[in-house]
Amino acid sequence: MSGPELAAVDGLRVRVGARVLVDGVSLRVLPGRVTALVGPSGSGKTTTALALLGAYPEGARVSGTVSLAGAGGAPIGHVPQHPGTVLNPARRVGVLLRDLARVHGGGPEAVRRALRDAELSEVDGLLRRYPHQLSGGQQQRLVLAQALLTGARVIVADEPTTGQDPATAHRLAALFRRLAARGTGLLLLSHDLALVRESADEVVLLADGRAVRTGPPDEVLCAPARPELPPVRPALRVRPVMVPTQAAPVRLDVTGLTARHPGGAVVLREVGLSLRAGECLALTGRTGSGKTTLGRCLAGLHPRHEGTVLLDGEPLPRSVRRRGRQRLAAVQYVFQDARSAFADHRPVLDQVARAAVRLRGRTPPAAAAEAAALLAELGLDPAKAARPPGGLSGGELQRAALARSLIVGPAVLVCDEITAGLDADTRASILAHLADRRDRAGLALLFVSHDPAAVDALADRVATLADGRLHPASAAHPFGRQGAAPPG
Amino acid sequence: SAPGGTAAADRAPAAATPRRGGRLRALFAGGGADETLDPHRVNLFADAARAKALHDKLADWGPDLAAVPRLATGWEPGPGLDVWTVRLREAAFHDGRPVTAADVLYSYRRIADPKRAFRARASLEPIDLAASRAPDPRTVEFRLNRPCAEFPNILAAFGAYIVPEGTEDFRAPVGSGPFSFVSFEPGRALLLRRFDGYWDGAPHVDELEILAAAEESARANALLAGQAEYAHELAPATARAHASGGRIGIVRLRNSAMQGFVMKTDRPPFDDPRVRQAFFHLVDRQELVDGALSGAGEIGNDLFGKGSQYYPAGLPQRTRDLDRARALLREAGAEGLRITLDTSPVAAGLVEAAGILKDQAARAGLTIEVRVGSKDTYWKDILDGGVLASFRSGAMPIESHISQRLLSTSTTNATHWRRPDFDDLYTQAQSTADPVARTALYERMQRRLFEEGGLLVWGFADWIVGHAPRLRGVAADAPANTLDWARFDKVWLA
Amino acid sequence: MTATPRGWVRRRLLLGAGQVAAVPVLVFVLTEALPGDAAVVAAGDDPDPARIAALRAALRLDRPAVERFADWAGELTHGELGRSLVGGRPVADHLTEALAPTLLLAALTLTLLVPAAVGLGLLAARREGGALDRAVSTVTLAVYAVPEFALGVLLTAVFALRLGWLPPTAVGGIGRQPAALVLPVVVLLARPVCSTARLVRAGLLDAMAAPYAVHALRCGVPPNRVRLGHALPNALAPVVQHLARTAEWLLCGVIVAEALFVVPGLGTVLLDAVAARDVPVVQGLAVLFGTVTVLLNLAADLAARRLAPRTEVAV
Amino acid sequence: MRRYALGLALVAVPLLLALGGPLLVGGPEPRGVSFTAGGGHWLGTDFAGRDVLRQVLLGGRPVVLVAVAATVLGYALALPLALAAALTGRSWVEELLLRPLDVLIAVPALLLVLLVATAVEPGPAGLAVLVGVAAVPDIARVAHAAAVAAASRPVVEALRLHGESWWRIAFGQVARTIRRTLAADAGTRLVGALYLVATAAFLGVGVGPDTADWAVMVDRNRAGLFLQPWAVVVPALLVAGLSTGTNLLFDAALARPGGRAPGAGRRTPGAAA
Ligand SMILES: Nc1ncnc2c1ncn2[C@@H]1O[C@H](COP(=O)(O)OP(=O)(O)OP(=O)(O)O)[C@@H](O)[C@H]1O
Ligand SMILES: Nc1ncnc2c1ncn2[C@@H]1O[C@H](COP(=O)(O)OP(=O)(O)OP(=O)(O)O)[C@@H](O)[C@H]1O
Ligand SMILES: [Mg+2]
Ligand SMILES: [Mg+2]
Repeated sequence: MSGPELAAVDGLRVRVGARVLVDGVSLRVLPGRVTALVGPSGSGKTTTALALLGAYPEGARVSGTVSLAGAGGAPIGHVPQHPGTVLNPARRVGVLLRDLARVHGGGPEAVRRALRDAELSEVDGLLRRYPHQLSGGQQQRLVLAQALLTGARVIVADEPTTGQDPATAHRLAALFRRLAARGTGLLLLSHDLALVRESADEVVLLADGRAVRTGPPDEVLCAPARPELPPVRPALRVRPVMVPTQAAPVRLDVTGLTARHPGGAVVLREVGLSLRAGECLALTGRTGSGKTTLGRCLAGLHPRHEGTVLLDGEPLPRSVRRRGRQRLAAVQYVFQDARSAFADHRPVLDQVARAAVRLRGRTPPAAAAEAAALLAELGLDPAKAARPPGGLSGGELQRAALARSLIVGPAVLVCDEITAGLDADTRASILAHLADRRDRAGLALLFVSHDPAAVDALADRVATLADGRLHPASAAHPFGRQGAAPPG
Repeated sequence: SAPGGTAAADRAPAAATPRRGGRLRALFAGGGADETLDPHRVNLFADAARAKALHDKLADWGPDLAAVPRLATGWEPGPGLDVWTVRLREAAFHDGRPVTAADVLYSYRRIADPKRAFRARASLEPIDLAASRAPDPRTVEFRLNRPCAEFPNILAAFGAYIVPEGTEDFRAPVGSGPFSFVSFEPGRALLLRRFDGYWDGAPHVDELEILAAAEESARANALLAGQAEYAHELAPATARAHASGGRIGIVRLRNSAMQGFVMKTDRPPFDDPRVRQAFFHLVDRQELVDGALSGAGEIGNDLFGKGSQYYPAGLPQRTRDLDRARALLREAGAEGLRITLDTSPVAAGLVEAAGILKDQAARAGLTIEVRVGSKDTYWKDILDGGVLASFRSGAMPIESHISQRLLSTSTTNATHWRRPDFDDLYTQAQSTADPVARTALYERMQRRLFEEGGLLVWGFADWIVGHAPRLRGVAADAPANTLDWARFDKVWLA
Repeated sequence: MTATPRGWVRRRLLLGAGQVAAVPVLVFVLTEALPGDAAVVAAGDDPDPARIAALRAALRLDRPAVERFADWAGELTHGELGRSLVGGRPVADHLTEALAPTLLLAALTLTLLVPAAVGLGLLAARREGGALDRAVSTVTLAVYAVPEFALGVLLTAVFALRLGWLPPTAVGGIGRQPAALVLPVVVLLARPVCSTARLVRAGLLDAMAAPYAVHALRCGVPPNRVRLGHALPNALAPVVQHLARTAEWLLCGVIVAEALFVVPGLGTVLLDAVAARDVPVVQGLAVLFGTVTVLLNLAADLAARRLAPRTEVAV
Repeated sequence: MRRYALGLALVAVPLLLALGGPLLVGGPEPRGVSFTAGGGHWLGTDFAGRDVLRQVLLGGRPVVLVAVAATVLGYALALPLALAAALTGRSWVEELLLRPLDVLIAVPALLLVLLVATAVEPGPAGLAVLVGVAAVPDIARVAHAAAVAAASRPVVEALRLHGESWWRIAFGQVARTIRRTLAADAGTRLVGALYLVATAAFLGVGVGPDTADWAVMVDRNRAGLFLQPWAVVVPALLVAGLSTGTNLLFDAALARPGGRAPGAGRRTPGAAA
C-alpha cells in the first residue's frame, strides 16, 4: 500500500563547526508505512528528524535536500523527545487541544478521539489541568494527541514511548499501525526495539550520523554484528557475595507516605518502603501511577505529603529548602525530563560541576575535572558537555543529569526513567556504573523504570505502584500485575 | 473725580458706541472647589472680580489709588478728623430693597467680627463700629478710634462690600452690584445676569460668566480659541507671542504689582543701614525687570506705590552703582558676606528675581544662597523668619501700605521697620486736614524709607489682560484691585 | 501557592481593608509634617498673627493632632468624611464632584490604551530588531520622553489653535463641549502606551522564542494565532500589573492634564487640598485612593495568577 | 556592532553633554529679556532671560544623575523583594513581603513626593532617593509578576536540589530569565523618574524651579514655546535621545543573534515567520 512518498530526506548533511552531526542520511516517509530511525544515542536521529521539520541546530551548515512534496503543505505532526518543554505552561490542556482542533477544522469529537487514541481518556479532569499537572508519560501522550489532532499525513515521533509502561507502549504501537493503515506516513525514532519490531515496516539504522543499514526490521535488527542490541543479561548482575544485603544498614525508611496534589487528588496512599545501603529497589507501575511523585517526595520536591521519611534513622525534612548540604547530598533525584532540569544558557559541564562545588565543597577546577571524568565514564564526551543543553542529544542529557546527581556522592539516589532514552550499550554501561557504585559505595537506589531489561539487570527487589499503593512484586514477573492495575 | 469720567477718558481709543447684549465669558485663576461667594471672604483676584460684579463698596480706588465715591456720594470729616459723615446714594439691591445705612453698618460689623477673621478686618480697625450710628437711612456717621485723614481709603478697602442687612447665606447672594446672581459651581463657573436697576447704569452685556482656569496656558488657549472673551493674568510671553497676531487684544495694567525684596532691619547684616543701602545700589533694576518679568513692567525706586497719590516722583531714580555698593559694604565691614535669600514660586517672577539678585550680588562680592520655600506658607514664613526675602504686593494706597507694614504696630511688618519717630510722622499726617501739608509729611516719611528703609523695590509688574477683539471698552489705566480693573459693566461685545 | 483562590481572595480582601485603614494614618502623619496649617495658608499674603490665631480657633485647629484625627476617624466609622476646612463643604461633595471627570478620563484612556499598547507590542515583537521593531520602539519611546505638559501644549497649539479642530480646554465643564476630552485623553495615552507596549513586546519575544510557541507553529497554528492565543497570555502577567498601576495613576488624579485642559478632577482637588492643608479633604482622598488601589491590585494579582499558574514549587 | 549603532548615536550626544557640559561654561552672564532669540545667544534666552545654551550645558548632569540614581535605587530595593516573594513557596511570606508595598502604592507617587519633599527639604540627592523609593512598589509588582512563572520551573527545583545559593538562583536563573521584561520596565522608568523630578520642581518641591535641568527647562520654558522654541525643543530632544537611546541599547544587548528565536536550541523557520 505504499504510494508516492510523503516526505523525503536526501543526502542530508548537518555540520556545526567541525562536527558532523548527520552525514549523508537519506530516508523516505511513505504513506501507510512506518519508517523507524534507530541507532545509538547521539547518532543523529533527532537531528535528522528535525531536518524533516525544517529545523536545524543553531549555526548549522546544511546540505542535501528535504522534500515535503507529498505532505501537500499540511503540517507535519511532531512528538518531540522532550514533551515537557513544548506544552504551554499557562494554558489548560483543554484549551491547547481545542485550539488545535479548531485550527484543523475538528470539534470536541475530534478532541475526544485524539485523547482516546493517545490513551489519555481515563485521566480524570485532564482538560481542566495545566500541563505541569501531568505525569511524564501523560505529557508525552498529550503531545501525541496534539499531533493526531493536526490530522497530519506525516507524523514524526521522537522516542514516543520513553515515558510509557510496556502495556501502554504496546497499545501505542498498535495505534501507529492503525495510523499507517489510514495512510499516514510515520517516522519513528526509538530505542525500544520491541516497539520498532512491532510497528515498523522499514528501519534505518544510524551510527555516528551515517545511515549504516536500511531495510525491514528483522533484517536490520537481526543481522549479524548488531552493536546496538542489548546484552541479553548483563554480567553485572553477578554481585560480590561478601555484602549480604540483609546485613547492610537501612538507609532510607519510608512509612505511611501519603501525597496529594493541589486539586486534592491523592496520588500516594500510606506508601511504605525501606532501602538498605547497597540495595536497589526498582519501582514500576502504570504511567501516571505516582512514581515520580514518590521520588519527588523523597527528594523534598513535593512537600505536600504526610508520613515519615527516615534517612539513617533521622527524619528527613519535607522540603529541600530545609535540608542542609549533607542531607541534600545524601538524597539525590534524577529528573525524568532531563532537558528541563538544565538551565538553557550555561554549559552542561559547568552545571554538573557546580553541584560538586556546592555540595562537596570542591574548588571549581577540581569539580570541572571530576565532572569531565564522570561524564566520560557514563559514555558522554566532555567536549559535548561543554555545550549548553540545547546542543546535546536526549540521551546525552539524561546521562548528564545522572552525572549531576552522582557527582555529589549521594547515599540514596532516586532515578526517574534514566534509561528510557538510551540505546542498549549506553544503558548497559550506565547500569554497570550504578551497580558498581551500589556495590562499592553502598549506594541505595530507588530505580523508577518502565524498562524490564534494565530492572532485571539492576534491581534486587521490585515494587509496583498501582492506585496509590505500593505492591511488592516478585522479581520473577515484575510487570506481571500490570494488566490488572487500573491505568493512571 | 466721578468714576464714569475716568473710565470714559481711558476708553477713548475704543470709543465706538457701546452695543447691548451678549454673554461675556471671563477667565480667572480660580480658587478650586472651596470657593464661596461671601464677598467679605475675598482673597484671590477671582473672588474680587466676582464680588465687585455682585456687590458695591462705599468707595473704590481710582487709577491713582485715591478713593472714588461709589455707594457713597461723598464724605465729610468732623473737625478732629475722627468723625466722618458719609452720605449714601439712591441705590437698590437686586431684590429691590434700597441700600440703607443699616446695611452699611451690618456689613462693616460683620467684617469686623473678630471670630470670623476676615481679611478686611484689619482695614476697618480704625473705626469704632459700636459708636458709629445711622442718623437717617441715607447717612452713616462713623466714629473713629483716632484721627484718620485717609478715612475714604477704608471705605474702598479690599473686601469691604455692602451686603443686605442680616445676610448670612451666600449661596445665592443678593447685592447692589451691576450683575445679579444666576448660578454658581464652585471652582468652575459663576453665571450672572445684567441688573437693569444698577445705579451706575445697567451693564451693556446681558450675561456675565466668570470661569475658572488655574493654568495660564489654559486661559490663553481658551481665549485664543474663542472659548472666552476675557482672560485675566496672562504671562508676558503669551502677551508678546499674540500681541501682534490680532487674534486677541492685550491690555497691560501698569503698576499692578510691586516687586521687591524685604530686608529685616532689626537683625544682622541688615540692621546696618549701610548694608541696606549697598543692596539698593548693587541691583540692576532693568535686568530684574527683563529677566524676572520678561520686560513686562517698569523699574522701581525702592518706594511703594509708583504712580499713586503721594508718591514722591521727584526723587532721583536709583541706578546700579557697584563702586558705591562695595564702598558701603567695606564701611560696614560686610565684604564677602554670605546671605540666605528666601523665595518661593508663590507668585510669577519671584524665584527668577531671586536668582538674578544672586548673580548681581556676586558681582559686588556677596554670596547669596537662594532657599526656595513652600509657596503655601511663604508669607507667614518670611514675616519673622530669615533676613532677606523676595516680596511682592498688589496695589493699595500708600497710606495703607504704611499703616499695615511699616509702623511699630503694623501686623504684617516684614521689614521689622519699627521707628517711633516714623510712627509719629504717620500719626501727624493722619491728623492733618490740609492736603498740602499732609503731602509734605508723606514725602518726609518716604524719603526716610528711600534712604534707609528695608524694602528694596526693583520694579512694578504690569498685569496682563487678554481679550477677544470684539470685546470693547476694557480699561487700560486700572491697576489690579482698582475700580476699573475687571469691571464688566462698562464693556461691551461689538 | 497553597491557598485555594477563594480563600486567597478572602485573605487579600481582609489585608486590603487593613491597607485602606493604614493609608489615611500615613497620609495624616505626612500632612501634619507639612509646614504650616490651614489657618496659615488661609491667611495668605496677609499673615497677621492675630488673624491666623483667630482662623485657627475658627477651624478648631488649636486642638492636638491626635484628637483631631480621632474625631475624623470617629466620623468615618459613621460613613462621614467630614467637612472641608476651607469652604466648609462636605468632603463627600468634593470627591463626587471631582470623581466624575476623572472617571470619564480614566475610562476613555484605558479603553484605548489596552488595544493600542498590545497592538504596538505585537507589531514590535514580530521580528526582533527588525525595521518595524526599531520604528515602533523609537517612535513610542520618543513620545514617551516628551512630558505631558509639553505634549499638551504642542497638541493644543496644532489641533486646537492652528487647525481649530478641537476645543483646547474644557473650561466651564465638559458637559458643554465633549470634544474637549479628545486632547487630554491623547495626552494621557501617549506615555502609558509606550511603557505598556514595551512590556508586551518583551514578554512576547520571550514567549515566542519558547519551545511551546515553536511547537504550536509546527502544529500548523497560524503565526498570528500563536502570538495572540499562545504567546500573549504568558507575556501578560507583568503587563496586567503595569496596567493596574496605570489605571490607578489615572484614577488618582492626573494633575498636569487636568490643569492644562481645565478638567478639575481628583488630581486638582488633591493638589488644592494639600496646598490649603485641608486635612479632611486630603484624608478623604486618601481613603478613596486607598480603596481604589487595593481593588485594582487585587484584580491585577488575580489576573496574574490566572495567567501564570505556578507549578508546585517546593516549599 | 551594527545593531548598537542607532542606540549609541542617540545616547552619545545627551550623555556627553551631561558629563562634559558643565566644564564648558563660565560664570553667569547678565540676563537678557526672557524668550528672545539671537542677541549673542545661539539658542536664545529662557524664561528667566538666561542663555539657553548655557542652561543646556549645565542641565544635563542633574537629569542623568537623578534619573539613573533613582532607577538604580528603585531596582536595588525592589528586585530582591520581588524575587524573594516569587521564590518563597509560602504564600504568607509572599504577602508579608509584598502587601506593605501596597500601602505605599496607595499613596500616589506624586503626593508622596509632594508631602515628603515639602516636609523635609531634600535637595537633588534626597529627591533621587525619594523618587527611587516611590518607584519600589511598582517595580516590585511588575518584577514579581514576571518572576513567578520563571521561579516555578523545574530548573529552579534542580538548582535547589543541588544546593545552589539563593542569590545565584534568584539572579543567575530567575532574574536572567525575565531580563527582557526588567529591561523594558527599567528603560521606561528612567524617564518616568526624570519627569517626576520635573513635576515636583514645577510644584515647588525638590530642585528649585529655575535650576538648570533639562526636564525642568522643558516645563518652565513652555510658556515661550511660540516665541523661542529652542528653550523647550533642545532639552526635550536631548531627553528623548537619552531615553530612546538607552532603551534601544537594552534591546540590542538582549537581542538574540539575528533576532531569530531558537526553538529550544533549534532554529526553526516557523519562529522567524
Ligand atoms: N547545536 C549543536 N551543536 C553541536 N552539536 C550538536 C548540536 N545539537 C546536537 N548536537 C550533537 O549531535 C549529535 C546528534 O544529536 P541528536 O539529538 O540527533 O542525537 P540522537 O540520535 O537524537 O540521540 P538520542 O537518541 O540521545 O536523542 C549529538 O552527539 C549531539 O551532541
Ligand atoms: N500538579 C499536579 N496536580 C494534579 N495532579 C497531578 C499533578 N502532578 C501529577 N499529577 C497526577 O498524579 C499522578 C501521578 O503523577 P506521576 O508523575 O507521579 O506519575 P508517574 O508514575 O511518574 O507517571 P509516568 O510514568 O508517566 O512518569 C498522575 O496521574 C498525574 O496526572
Ligand atoms: Mg534524540
Ligand atoms: Mg514519572
